Amino acid sequence: MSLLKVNDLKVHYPIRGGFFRRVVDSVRAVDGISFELQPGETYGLVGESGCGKTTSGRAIIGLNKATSGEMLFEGKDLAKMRRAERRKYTKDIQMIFQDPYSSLNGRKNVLSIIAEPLRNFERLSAKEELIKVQELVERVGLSPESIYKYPHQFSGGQRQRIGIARALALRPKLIIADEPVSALDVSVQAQVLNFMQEIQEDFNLTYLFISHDLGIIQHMCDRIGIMYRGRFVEEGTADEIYNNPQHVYTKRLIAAIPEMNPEKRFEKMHLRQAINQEYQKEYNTYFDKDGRMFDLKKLSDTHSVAMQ
Amino acid sequence: MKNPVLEIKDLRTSFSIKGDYYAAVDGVSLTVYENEVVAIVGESGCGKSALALSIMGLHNLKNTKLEGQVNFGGQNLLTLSPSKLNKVRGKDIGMIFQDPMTALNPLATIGRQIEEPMDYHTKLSAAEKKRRTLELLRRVGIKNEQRVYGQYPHELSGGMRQRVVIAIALSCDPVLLLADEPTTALDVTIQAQIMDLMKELQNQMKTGIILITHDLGVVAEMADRVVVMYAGEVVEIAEVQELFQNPLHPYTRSLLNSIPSNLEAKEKLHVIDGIVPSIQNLDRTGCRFAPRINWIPEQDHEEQPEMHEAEPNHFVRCTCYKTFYFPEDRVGEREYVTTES
Amino acid sequence: MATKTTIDSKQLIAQEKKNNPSFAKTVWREIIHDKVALISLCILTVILIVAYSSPLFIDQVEMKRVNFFNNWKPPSAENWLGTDDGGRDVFSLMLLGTRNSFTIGLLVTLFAGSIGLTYGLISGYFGGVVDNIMMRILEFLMVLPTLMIVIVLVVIIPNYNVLSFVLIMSLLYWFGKARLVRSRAIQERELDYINASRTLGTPSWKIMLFEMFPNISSLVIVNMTLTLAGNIGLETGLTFLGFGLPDGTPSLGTLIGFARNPDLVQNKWWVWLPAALLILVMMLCINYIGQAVKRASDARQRLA
Amino acid sequence: ACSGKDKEGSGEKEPGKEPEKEQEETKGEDEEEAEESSTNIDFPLEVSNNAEPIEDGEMTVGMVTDTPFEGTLNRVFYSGVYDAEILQYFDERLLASDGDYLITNEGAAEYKLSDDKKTITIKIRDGVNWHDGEPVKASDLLYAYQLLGHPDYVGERYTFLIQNVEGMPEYHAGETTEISGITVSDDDKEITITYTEATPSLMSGIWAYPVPRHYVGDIMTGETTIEEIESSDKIRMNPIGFGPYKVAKIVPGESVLFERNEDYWRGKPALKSIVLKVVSTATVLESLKKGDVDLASIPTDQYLNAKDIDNIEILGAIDYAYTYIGFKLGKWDEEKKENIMDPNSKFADKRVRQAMWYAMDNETIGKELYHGLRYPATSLIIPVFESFHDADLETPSYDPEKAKALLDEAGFVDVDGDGFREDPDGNEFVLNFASMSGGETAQPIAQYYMQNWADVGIKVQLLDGRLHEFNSFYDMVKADEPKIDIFQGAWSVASDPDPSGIYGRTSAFNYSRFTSEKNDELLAAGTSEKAFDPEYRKDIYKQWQALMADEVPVAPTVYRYYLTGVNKRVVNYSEEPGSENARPWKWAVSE
Amino acid sequence: MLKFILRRTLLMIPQLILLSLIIFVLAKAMPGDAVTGAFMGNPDVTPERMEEIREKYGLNDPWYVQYGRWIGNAVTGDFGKSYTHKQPVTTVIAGRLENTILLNFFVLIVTYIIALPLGIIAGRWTDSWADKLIVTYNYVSFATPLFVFALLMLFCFSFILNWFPSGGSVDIKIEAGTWEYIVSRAKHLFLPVMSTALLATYSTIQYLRNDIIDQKVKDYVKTARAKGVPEGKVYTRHIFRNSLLPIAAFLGLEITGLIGGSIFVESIYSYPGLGRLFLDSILLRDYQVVTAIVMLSGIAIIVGTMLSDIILSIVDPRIRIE
Ligand SMILES: Nc1ncnc2c1ncn2[C@@H]1O[C@H](COP(=O)(O)OP(=O)(O)OP(=O)(O)O)[C@@H](O)[C@H]1O
Ligand SMILES: Nc1ncnc2c1ncn2[C@@H]1O[C@H](COP(=O)(O)OP(=O)(O)OP(=O)(O)O)[C@@H](O)[C@H]1O
Ligand SMILES: [Mg+2]
Ligand SMILES: [Mg+2]
Repeated sequence: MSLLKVNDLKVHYPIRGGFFRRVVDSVRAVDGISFELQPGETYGLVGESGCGKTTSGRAIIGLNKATSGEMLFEGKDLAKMRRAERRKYTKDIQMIFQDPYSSLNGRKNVLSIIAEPLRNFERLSAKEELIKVQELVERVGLSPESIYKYPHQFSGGQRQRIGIARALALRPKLIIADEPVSALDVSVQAQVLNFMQEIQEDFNLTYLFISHDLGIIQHMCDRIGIMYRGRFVEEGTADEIYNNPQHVYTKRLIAAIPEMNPEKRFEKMHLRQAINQEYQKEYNTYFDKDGRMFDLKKLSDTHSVAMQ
Repeated sequence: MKNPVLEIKDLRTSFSIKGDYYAAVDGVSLTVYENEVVAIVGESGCGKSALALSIMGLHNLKNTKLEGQVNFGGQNLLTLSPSKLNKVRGKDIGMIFQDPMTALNPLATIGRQIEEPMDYHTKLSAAEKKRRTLELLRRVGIKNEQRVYGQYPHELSGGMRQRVVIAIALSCDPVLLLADEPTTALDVTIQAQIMDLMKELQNQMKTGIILITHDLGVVAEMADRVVVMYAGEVVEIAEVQELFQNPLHPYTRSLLNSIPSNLEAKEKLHVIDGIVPSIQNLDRTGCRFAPRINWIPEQDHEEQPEMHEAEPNHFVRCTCYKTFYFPEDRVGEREYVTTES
Repeated sequence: MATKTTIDSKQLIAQEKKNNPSFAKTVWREIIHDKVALISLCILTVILIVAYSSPLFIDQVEMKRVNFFNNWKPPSAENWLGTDDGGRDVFSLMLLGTRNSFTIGLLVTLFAGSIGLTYGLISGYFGGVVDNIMMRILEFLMVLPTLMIVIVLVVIIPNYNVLSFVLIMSLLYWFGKARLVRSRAIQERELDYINASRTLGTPSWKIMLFEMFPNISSLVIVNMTLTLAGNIGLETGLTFLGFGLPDGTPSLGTLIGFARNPDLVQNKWWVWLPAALLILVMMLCINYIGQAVKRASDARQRLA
Repeated sequence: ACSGKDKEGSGEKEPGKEPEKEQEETKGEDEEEAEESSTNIDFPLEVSNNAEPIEDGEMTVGMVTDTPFEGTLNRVFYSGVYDAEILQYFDERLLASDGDYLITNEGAAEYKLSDDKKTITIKIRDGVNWHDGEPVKASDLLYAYQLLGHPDYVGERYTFLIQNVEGMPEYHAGETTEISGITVSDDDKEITITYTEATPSLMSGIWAYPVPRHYVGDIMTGETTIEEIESSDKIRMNPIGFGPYKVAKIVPGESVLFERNEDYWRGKPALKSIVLKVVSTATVLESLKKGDVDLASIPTDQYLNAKDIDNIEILGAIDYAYTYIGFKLGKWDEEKKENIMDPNSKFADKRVRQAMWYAMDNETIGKELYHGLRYPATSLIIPVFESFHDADLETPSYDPEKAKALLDEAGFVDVDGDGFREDPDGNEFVLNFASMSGGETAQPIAQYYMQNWADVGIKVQLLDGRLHEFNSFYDMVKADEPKIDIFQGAWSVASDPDPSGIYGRTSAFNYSRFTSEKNDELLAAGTSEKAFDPEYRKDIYKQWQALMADEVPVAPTVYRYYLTGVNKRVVNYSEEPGSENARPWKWAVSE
Repeated sequence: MLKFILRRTLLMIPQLILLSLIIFVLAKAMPGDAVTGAFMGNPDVTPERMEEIREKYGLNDPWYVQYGRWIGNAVTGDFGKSYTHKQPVTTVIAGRLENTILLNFFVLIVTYIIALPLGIIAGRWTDSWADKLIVTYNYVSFATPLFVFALLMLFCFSFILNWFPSGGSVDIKIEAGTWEYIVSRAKHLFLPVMSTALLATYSTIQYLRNDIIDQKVKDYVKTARAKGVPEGKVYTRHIFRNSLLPIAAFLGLEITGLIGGSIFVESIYSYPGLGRLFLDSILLRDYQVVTAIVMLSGIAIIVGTMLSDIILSIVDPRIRIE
């Protein structure tokens, strides 16, 4: 059974306007996406800025209300749960945030930051709590005295590890990582990515990995969903997506990855131009007359694409 | 060899922190030639922006000390009077900033902002300025330029705004363009567009470009020559091909190895130990990268690291590059990381 | 710089604890580094200590005693600041008045501050409909002509005394604060540490109190210090209009209120001028301290 | 507040006694009284400048107030003091009055009283014309009565003397449109008014202000309504009268420009124009000093500074007011509409009241706090009423020992040794004292009295620990708020000495709720037909004053002076009631 | 835009109704009523007569009946009749309103004339002696009670120097409409306006200074410098413009403050305006007037805020009102 099954999830933000500030329209931030996460895998969600990646993640963890659709976590629909009920699943789903600077409360020391979930869910004595936090801190590779430091005393990578330690405190099954490294320098980025892979094995975690950097997604993920304007345009294994992209948008995205070989840079530029032309010419194959994506069509067991 | 446009000699930019001055740019020498794209790469905090702002004279002189020379058009920009400097800025040197969201005045129309440099550097009539502005807009790939001319920044998307910023920089036909992370704040696809645009413009206009970035991908796509900076110093300079094929300095090599797209999926990425020291905590003696490759014996470093021309036109600082290796077993080993900050 | 270490944790922990100055300590450091603020702090402390300890050396019953043979005496060795219309010692009145006025200012600041804070936090934290409704209410309240309503209330309140004065003022002077806090809370709400707490299952009230509040506390403290300065002078104007504190309650306002009478302004300066100057000095002191506090809360501006 | 600022004489003084809002407006006095009083300051009543007045002089008079005047410039409708002050320049009473505020035949009309003293006939002289040239008619006076008694009239001047006119109650109830007691002669110059009851109050209080019906419009014919008149520009912006000056221009709320009425019946007024303008209490002295205003009243608290101003002369007179301490002795019975004494009152023993009076040091208050501008009061009929005020009345004066003795005698002694006396049953004796706020001196005075009482062992505390605002103070006093034991009030007194309005059995304003047979008797006698004889009336009031001094339902505290600063260039100006120079038409300036 | 104004105006109605309800209830709750206020204890006005008058005024009805009557009339623009002035409230107020508006209008203008340059100077040359001076002035002006200051101004400029009249709004002897009339009005306005304005600059200077300091370090300023814009122009063309905008948004608040402030100066300078009328009406319990004035202030504030929003939306392209 899949750990999480998202079915036709929609999140619309209302736009108010007019005379009495009624809802006149809505931003279809997420407009009907479906995917499944198998235990232990890493699922990547890519797309350009504003395509609804964050919103999807936030809907799953409950920071946003889903407008419609199902989110079956171990078979139970998160969307339909009441607040109290949902709280039980808080332990199982955790999140790593994008900005290591704003995601830690600067007024609290590491101990209270990491202990926060423990205090919410487990009644531990101060001593037990300290031991547990210290274990976690060690696990994420920080020195024990760090627990009395404050976030501003850490580098971005270290902060991100503190965030991860906090997410791990309740031993979750699913971690939603929303652009966990995009605010970090390359070298630090590597540190965090490596570390995420390590703990995935140790804790048997499932990741929903959100990023706009295809390089990182490719490096981290087993399966990938490409999002565009709130919908999926293509879904498949990393290999399928990178080596055999079907949708013109996917192609465009992949072509946008900077070429690391300086000799090939003009080739790459021409490739981009070609894809752009294709995008223009064959627009109708990929989008309907309202400019919306078609529904996903299966190409193989793992690979589907939104085409007519 | 082509003509040099800009010559930086031993530039040292120091900031005053609690009364003491600390150099953020520490003795950088660099020449930019006509029609050449020089990329400056390095991790956050290594002094790239400080360097760019020093060239433009945009530091707040109350807490900044500038030493060395920045020669441009026969003048040392560092010693120029403000009014003379203003003649250069915006006319001969254009600058492109990182964040297009904040780099534009939110309360002025796009047209106004592009025309402004022309007010000070040309004697064009209003109509001519407008004509030129529209042309610039077209040139940076904005199609409905008439409309954009009268719009305000918030009405444009990030990519469009960055195009506008480029148009401003180009408005007086500069000889040199300074681009400080022009694509960092943008989406991948937009980044690609902007890169392509800059390449195209560079081809057309033959300006020299200093491209500051921390993204090696961008470097590979854009640069002719690459300057790698670490902790305020230049550690390596080479032609772009040479650098990617034959990186010498341990820092450059580590950097290249930590990029995911350079590796096979799920392979461990290389991690550079520690963090970039802040300018106050920086140990300014010996090889500055030494603390982060502490498995390399001390004697492999120079006491006073200097630039060596290891290959023709390929310069590298410190001798440690000669014996540097990646310790295979290091990956995955657990250790405590402490910071003195 | 990374170093592999085996650590003497206790020592390091102790050191860490020391290394991390609390907001109070940062403020202290800021003040020490700003001469004006330091002097201000000293002056204010002296004034307050003297004022608050004054009941120890002033016999209040004796002091309030009216003696018409001794009225309007100019400053002398006996009455440092002369006497008022009832022959009472202006200096003692001023000390007690400072005590009352400062207490009132402080209480109003605290009460109004807490109301505004709570309102703003709730509105900002929940956002959406809650925020919408609360803001509509606030907008309405901001439309009230406060001074006029205060005057009407003063007339109505049957048992008008210092406490009711403080309450009236507190009830009518929190709107601005609520708005300020709310706008910050809305910004703060978007930050991930709040989201993090929510995903960690922390209840809303806890998030507001223990996560959001500490982060906007410096804003609140800065704002409160600055309003404190204003609130000390709060009753002066009302006293002038005849709606100040009940007669017989010494306050700086009552003393300055003597300045209503032009004769006193010109010829009996000792009754009102010292009080006016004292208010000025206290307000300046608080303001300068406030500036230091403000700098402490904003790392960019810090001197220390 | 008090409306005693008319210079035209007592008759123009509005009938009415009002509680004073202690806001420092001090007024009038009589020379004779000044001598008798325990104060040593002596003010002239008349300016000393005897120089020849200049033709066509101009004068500026200051109205000292922090409040803009309301500008309802009609005798029937106005309510503010300052409107009354404006009115006196252009509007007059038909009957003049003398120093005793009694009507005389020197005015614009003459009167005759019938033998039964119930009918008065008023005949208007020839040549008395409204400012628009129309003659003043008897029917104009009738019109005033028609307005005052009209069912739609909601002003305060539908008073006892008006109600007392025959047929007035019927008219007021709207039953008829005729007032049977008033008839107008054919030539419209003579009016006869018949009263239901004869009362000597008539001699001072009769309404003799005509209203220019032709100008403001007639309500009887439906030409206009009371409401329209009240808000019409004809009484607000361009009012007319038949007084010495005409209103030339009004800047609402702040100033009025008067021009000489060449057609004034007494002759040509001396000044070409008068400017009357509002001057705030804060600026009055400076304005006088600078010569900005030639004439203005001086707030008591600025007296010492006023003394030093060279270019002015200070005139002073005793004010029509007194302050008092009232003792709550009973309750107002709403059913019976009369006052009922409570035998269990804390002050049932009059010795306690007397003792409290003895304990009060009014002398010091007057001398030290008011620089002698106030002095201890003795009787409830103030010295302004020369003939009725009993100057020889023996009343308690400051004597703490006497007070203690009286208290001891009454059985109030300190049994528990806390320094305060207990009542004869040994219970704690604490009095709640209500006093009004307003004015800087209110608080120290209240405090001082409490000290005085404490000195003789009576524990008094302020009601609610503070002073009360005017309205709530009187609300509580009027409602016999049980918490109140004693209160400090003030009465502003009108031109009629009759005290029954504030001390009578059926008077709601008898706040101390004191009643006695003797009191009823005396008060009735004071207004009986017999009392038209001044000697009789004087004797009755002497007895009454003695009664009150003995019973002490209220203890009068101080009488006051009010001061007027007059520029030394002013001539022919007097504060003396009834005097020729008290009339604005005589005022002039020299140089 | 029109729609916006319409919407705001409609929103104003419930606000005003609520405000009127509150103020009406409060006014009613004051001890005493118009009758006690006017005839309090005049012994010639018997209690029966007072009852009669109360009945005529309708003061004996329950408050909600009175309120209903009042609001019913208010909708038609009839705010009832003042008890003390014996005139329609609208007439009473209209007379004073002109004065108060004139006073506050000039106060507003002078405040800005003083505050804007000072704020700009302080913001541009932070930490210079000029800045320190301005900041000190700002604190002092914040700390000085208006009435004390107004009195001192009066002493200096009217009494000692004799430059300005000490009270009133115009010299009565001067014909309306002439040049002298205008001069006279100006002279009479000068002191009240200056004393209010000099102290009212506080918030504007404070805001402007802080905002300029903030704007200085913004990226777009760097862009401007990089364009070669001379330093002076960087300030005038970019920073000041952007900092001055939000000042417009303070208009509404500024108005609130002024309404309070005019009570003080009006009484010190014997200037017949609304503030004084309000106080007097409270003392006399002329609650028709009290209510109307509070309502008017409420409207002024609402309109002020609306105006701010509109101005802001015109000058700030980021805020657009459809
Ligand atoms: N609170 C909100 N109210 C209205 N619209 C919103 C809100 N949050 C997000 N949106 C809109 O929803 C869309 C999807 O936003 P989302 O943040 O999910 O994108 P994203 O893919 O995460 O982008 P990025 O890469 O920039 O983080 C965007 O168009 C955004 O403008
Ligand atoms: N005004 C300043 N005052 C003090 N220190 C400064 C100032 N500006 C920069 N620094 C310091 O100088 C160093 C170099 O900064 P710089 O902005 O040049 O880095 P960068 O390489 O551009 O980094 P990034 O990639 O983050 O833009 C940093 O350590 C920074 O903290
Ligand atoms: Mg996102
Ligand atoms: Mg940078």
